[in-house]
Amino acid sequence: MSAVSIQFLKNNRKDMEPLLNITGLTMDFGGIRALDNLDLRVQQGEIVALIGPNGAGKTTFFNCLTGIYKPTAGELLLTPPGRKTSRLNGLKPNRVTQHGLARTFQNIRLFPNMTVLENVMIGRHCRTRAKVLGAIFRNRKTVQEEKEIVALSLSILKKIGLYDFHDEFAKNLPYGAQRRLEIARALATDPLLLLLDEPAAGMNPQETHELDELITTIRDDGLSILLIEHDMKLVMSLSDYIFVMDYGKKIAEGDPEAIRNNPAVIKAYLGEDIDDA
Amino acid sequence: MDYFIELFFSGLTRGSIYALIALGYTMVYGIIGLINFAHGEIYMIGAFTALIVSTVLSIFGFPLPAIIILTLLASAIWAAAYGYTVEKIAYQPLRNAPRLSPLISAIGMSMFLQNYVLLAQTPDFLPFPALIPDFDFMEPYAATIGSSDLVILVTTAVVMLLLTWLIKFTRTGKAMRATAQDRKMAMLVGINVDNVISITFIIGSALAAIGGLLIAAHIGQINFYIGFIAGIKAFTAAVLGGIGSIPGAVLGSFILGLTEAFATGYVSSDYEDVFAFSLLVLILIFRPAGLLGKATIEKV
Amino acid sequence: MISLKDIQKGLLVSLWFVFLTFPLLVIKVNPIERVITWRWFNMLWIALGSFSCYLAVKAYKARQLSRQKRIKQGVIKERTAWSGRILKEPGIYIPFLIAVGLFALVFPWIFSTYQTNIMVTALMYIVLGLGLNIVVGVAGLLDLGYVAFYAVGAYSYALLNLHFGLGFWTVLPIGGLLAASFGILLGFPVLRLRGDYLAIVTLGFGEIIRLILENWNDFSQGPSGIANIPRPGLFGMHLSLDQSITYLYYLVIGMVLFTIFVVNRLQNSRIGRAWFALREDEIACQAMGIDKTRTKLTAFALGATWAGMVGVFFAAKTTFVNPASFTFLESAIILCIVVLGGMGSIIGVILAALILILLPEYLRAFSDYRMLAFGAVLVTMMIFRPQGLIANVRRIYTIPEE
Amino acid sequence: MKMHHKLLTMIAAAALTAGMAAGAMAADTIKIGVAGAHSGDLASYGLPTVKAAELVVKDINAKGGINGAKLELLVEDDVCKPEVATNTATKLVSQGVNVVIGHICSGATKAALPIYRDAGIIVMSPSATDSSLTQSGDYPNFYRTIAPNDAQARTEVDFALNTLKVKTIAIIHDKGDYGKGFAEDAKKFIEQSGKAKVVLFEGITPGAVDYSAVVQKIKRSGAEAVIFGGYHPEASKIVTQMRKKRMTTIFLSDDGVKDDTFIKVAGKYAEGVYATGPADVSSNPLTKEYHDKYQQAYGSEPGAFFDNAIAASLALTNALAKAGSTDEAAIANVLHTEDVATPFGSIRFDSKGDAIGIGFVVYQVKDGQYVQIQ
Repeated sequence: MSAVSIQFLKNNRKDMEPLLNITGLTMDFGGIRALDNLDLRVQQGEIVALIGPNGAGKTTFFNCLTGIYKPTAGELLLTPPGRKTSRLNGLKPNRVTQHGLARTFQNIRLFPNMTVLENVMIGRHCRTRAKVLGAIFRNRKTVQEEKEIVALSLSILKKIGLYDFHDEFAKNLPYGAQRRLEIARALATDPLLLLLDEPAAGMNPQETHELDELITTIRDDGLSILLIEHDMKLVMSLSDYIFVMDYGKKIAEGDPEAIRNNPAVIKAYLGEDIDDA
Repeated sequence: MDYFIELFFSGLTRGSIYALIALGYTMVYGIIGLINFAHGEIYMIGAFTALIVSTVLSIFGFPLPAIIILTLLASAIWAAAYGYTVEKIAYQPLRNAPRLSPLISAIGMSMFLQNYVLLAQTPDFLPFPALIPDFDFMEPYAATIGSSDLVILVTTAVVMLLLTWLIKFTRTGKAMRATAQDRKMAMLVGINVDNVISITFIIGSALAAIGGLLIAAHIGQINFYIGFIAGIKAFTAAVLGGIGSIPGAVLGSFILGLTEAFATGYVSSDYEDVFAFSLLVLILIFRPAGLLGKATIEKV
Repeated sequence: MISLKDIQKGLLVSLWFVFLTFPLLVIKVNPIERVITWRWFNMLWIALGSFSCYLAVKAYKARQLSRQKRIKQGVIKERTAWSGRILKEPGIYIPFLIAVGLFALVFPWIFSTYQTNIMVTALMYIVLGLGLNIVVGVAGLLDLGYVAFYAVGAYSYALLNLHFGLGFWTVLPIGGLLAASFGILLGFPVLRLRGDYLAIVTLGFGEIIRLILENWNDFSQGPSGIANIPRPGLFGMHLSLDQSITYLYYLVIGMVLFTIFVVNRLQNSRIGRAWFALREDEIACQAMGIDKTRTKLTAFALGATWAGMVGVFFAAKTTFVNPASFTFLESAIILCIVVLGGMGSIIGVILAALILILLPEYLRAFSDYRMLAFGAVLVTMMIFRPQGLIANVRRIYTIPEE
Repeated sequence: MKMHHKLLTMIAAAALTAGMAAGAMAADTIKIGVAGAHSGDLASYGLPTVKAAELVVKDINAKGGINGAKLELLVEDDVCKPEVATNTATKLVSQGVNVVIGHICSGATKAALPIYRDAGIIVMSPSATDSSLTQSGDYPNFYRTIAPNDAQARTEVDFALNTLKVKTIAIIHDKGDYGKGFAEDAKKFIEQSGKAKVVLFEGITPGAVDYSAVVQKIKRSGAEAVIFGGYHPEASKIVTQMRKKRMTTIFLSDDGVKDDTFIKVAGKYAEGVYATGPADVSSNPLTKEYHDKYQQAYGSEPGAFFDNAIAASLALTNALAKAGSTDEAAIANVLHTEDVATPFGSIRFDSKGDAIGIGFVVYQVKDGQYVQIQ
């Protein structure tokens, strides 16, 4: 995306119908308020980062958003371009994924004893139809569908750079490749919005650089991305917009420039490697 | 009213036995999250050891008080030894395995121990010596509550108090609670988690053995199979009260014992076990955390 | 490899076991006659047995360790299991399959009716194992009440035949469907439970079914059971015992083939992948858009269907059903087959069923030790070889040329 | 050979009875199958029968066999499980047995009988008491040397109504096939007689930790007598709990309780308990003879159903000898028409296969012993 259109987006953030619009999201765990009245928006085609110190509630936020936790209060609205708005609150995780949100996990959750290709093929599950009888009788429709699943999954693997490993068990991949495989698996669900939970964690600088490029490519394909990340360099270079959380509350939002200079953010991080960025 | 009171005591007796077994389930579950399927077998082994020891002692002509004390000690020691060994062999190697592996291992252990006793001893019911005499002072109440019922109730109460003291106030108890809360954290602060787990198994098994001894003396007969049903009932009780919670196990046991007694008394005992199993299924479906347990949220 | 320290420790271990087993194995009392039998030989056996077991385990572990070290250092490559290698070699397994097929075909003509009858039992357990394998092995749902569905199938044939005179072929699908409905009925509320709770609930359910059959006389004729259930007929011909067992044998062989075919296709389908994924990681599965409850329910119901159909076979083979045939132990035996064979592995399950059912039959002298061995198998497999005798081999997809 | 034979039968698809198989048997041995629980938790009910058959066969073979043919025992275990019993029966049939002593449990017997029936083999059980085995008419090849449940229930109910003259009866059973069958028959007879009321009919769970609730219930029902269907372990638990609660309710039970173990286990609480059982045969010379032989061979007292098994072995071998062949009809004819001396005295079999002359009498525990009172 060109610099001009990004500028346009930034100027018009408030006016456009956002892809994802979250208002008043609150989550209580037996008396402890993990998320407190959170508002957050993601526009179509944006890379949005969610940052904050450890324990700020970022992953909890993802879990609420993807239906793994049931939020105590709040509205989660998804408006795909040119289509009706749908509410995501209270939906089961699989329904959320069907609506077009796909995620990765902070502590990698691949299917370790399945091959790389199969891991990606699982991502196609919610976009395919074959039932038990189809599986037993292998009618033409099922066979065709199965072929398409394999082809599409392989093409995703190619894009992500894991094609050569497609017959390996997921557990045998190196760490960085596992993280990429999680992204590939999420992409296979045809998402509108990709939720990445610390994708660069544990990666070396080379891998992080490749990840940066990968995420940009994905965005250029028309997906929006919401990203939790601790690597400030990556966040600053990638993001169009940043939200900062601390103790379950949003403490700041803005473009990378604004966040870099926000005193509240600096205070929250206590001068933690913000200067590196 | 008399009938009600009679049934009430009958329920209490049952409940006490369930409680002694249920504690073992709940303690182990609290600490390593495992349904120790073989626990009912430990109870059975406790009863068998008691039978063997007391018969040998009485053949050798020991006086009754000595027999009682030695039998109690022996059955608790051996049951604890079995509990400890079972944990070391069947569960410890599986500490980091998928959740179902130790459960399958436990089922295997249960089958193994049952058949071990069957083969080593006998499949038939064996009469258990009358270790609990009929007290004279109980005579006026004999129609309502028997001497053995009284002994069971009192022993259970004493054991519960001791256990509460142990868990609340001793170092071991604190280590157990810490391990139950967060095993990794406990390890970090220098608690020897393996030891704590072993101690849990030892205590749970000894309690089950006391239960086994009491029930055998009360009902008068045992065989290798008594552990299975009693074990499942006690497990039901533990789940009812909230598995992992010690007061929960006791509460659940008394509720189960009393409902069984009243259901038999006022309805029918034909479906006694169906009733217990249905209760188990229903609690797990509608309130898996039980009465006193806390709902846990899986970390993602 | 075995150091002096190991031997010392081994001695301690054997001493511990001598102590442990002392009251139960050495002393045998008869409280009625007041007689004590001392069996000191048992003590000796235990001492020797536990000592050598300890050393064997020690040696095994040491070997594993050095092997892993060498794999890490890159000295040797991780070995694929022999079974996996054979399965990859069509030159080996195709002739083997043909041989097995031929053998199965002529079996009843070579061996006596009794052998055939035993084989029918073993084959039924293969089908049961494969059915439970869908539930436990593939989808990772520990079902301890599998026998309940088996009972549903058996009793549906017994009762439908008794009251309405329905024949084997009519009831076979009905039994399957009835069992499936029971599966769905039970599965719907319980499948959202965590794995170990699910195991206990299914165990409870299995017992409930058995107890109802035992108590509800008007419905099931109670513990005295239902007798005179007809064997499957062949176009209305009257078959002698030999013939009808031979006939049943071929029917069950057909059933086994059908099951293998279906299970194999299911495993390599969209649904099958979802089951495997569910076993691996439920949360990730849901995040990938898989409906957890529905997918589990499918597995559960399919497993139940197979149990139901084998139940019909059971009633037809035994010609008599009573609740005593459907105890928890039966579920445990089927579970044992799946665990020994290898979760999710079709060939493994077949092999395990043959071993576990045929071996005790031919080693009658040891039949007392059967259940003891089953228990030991469960524990040992979990500790030393959780993947089973023959680990499940993941399918390799052929890549379409673009 | 075997293959050829099988092909033939298959193609012919005509009813080739196993009489042919029997005819093909070598004439110098007669094979007697012994089937029952020989391992597992019910082995103690099945093993005495094996011993009994061995003793009888040893004697006959020592005297030169039957009509010149030696007897051979084929012992097969069915663990009292129906599904195993069919395998056992098939094995015995395919080994060409001529007659079978067994099975032990009613369920297993029911499952195995059709296989023997189709093969034309006569089966005689020393212990299967299920009434329908003989009365349903389904198994013309079945005989037994024990009285059926309903005969026992009849004896018990008659005694309770006519001798004890009780008006209210509680019936308790252990939910097993034996106990429940007996209890149901008893209930039926009491209701038919109209002389007394069944105030409680209930099953208990064997192996439960406590029976006091059900005991209280018996007490409240105001029953003058309890009829219990089941085995002695549960009976002694219930009697003990009743007496400990100072209840003096009359306790009647079945053959499963008429066992010295019951008295030893229940001790003083067993006093006064009634139980039905086969007539006391200890004075019968045959009984003495075989008990002595057993004592000599194994150094202990024989176990459950030993006398019945001796009777079955004697009756069958006698029939084989008198029939002069192993043909089913010939053996059956002898069984129905000729008396044979057994520990129970002279018996023969009625048209249904029940032994005439083996009935039940009532015993009572007096001074630590079962004493026949009727």
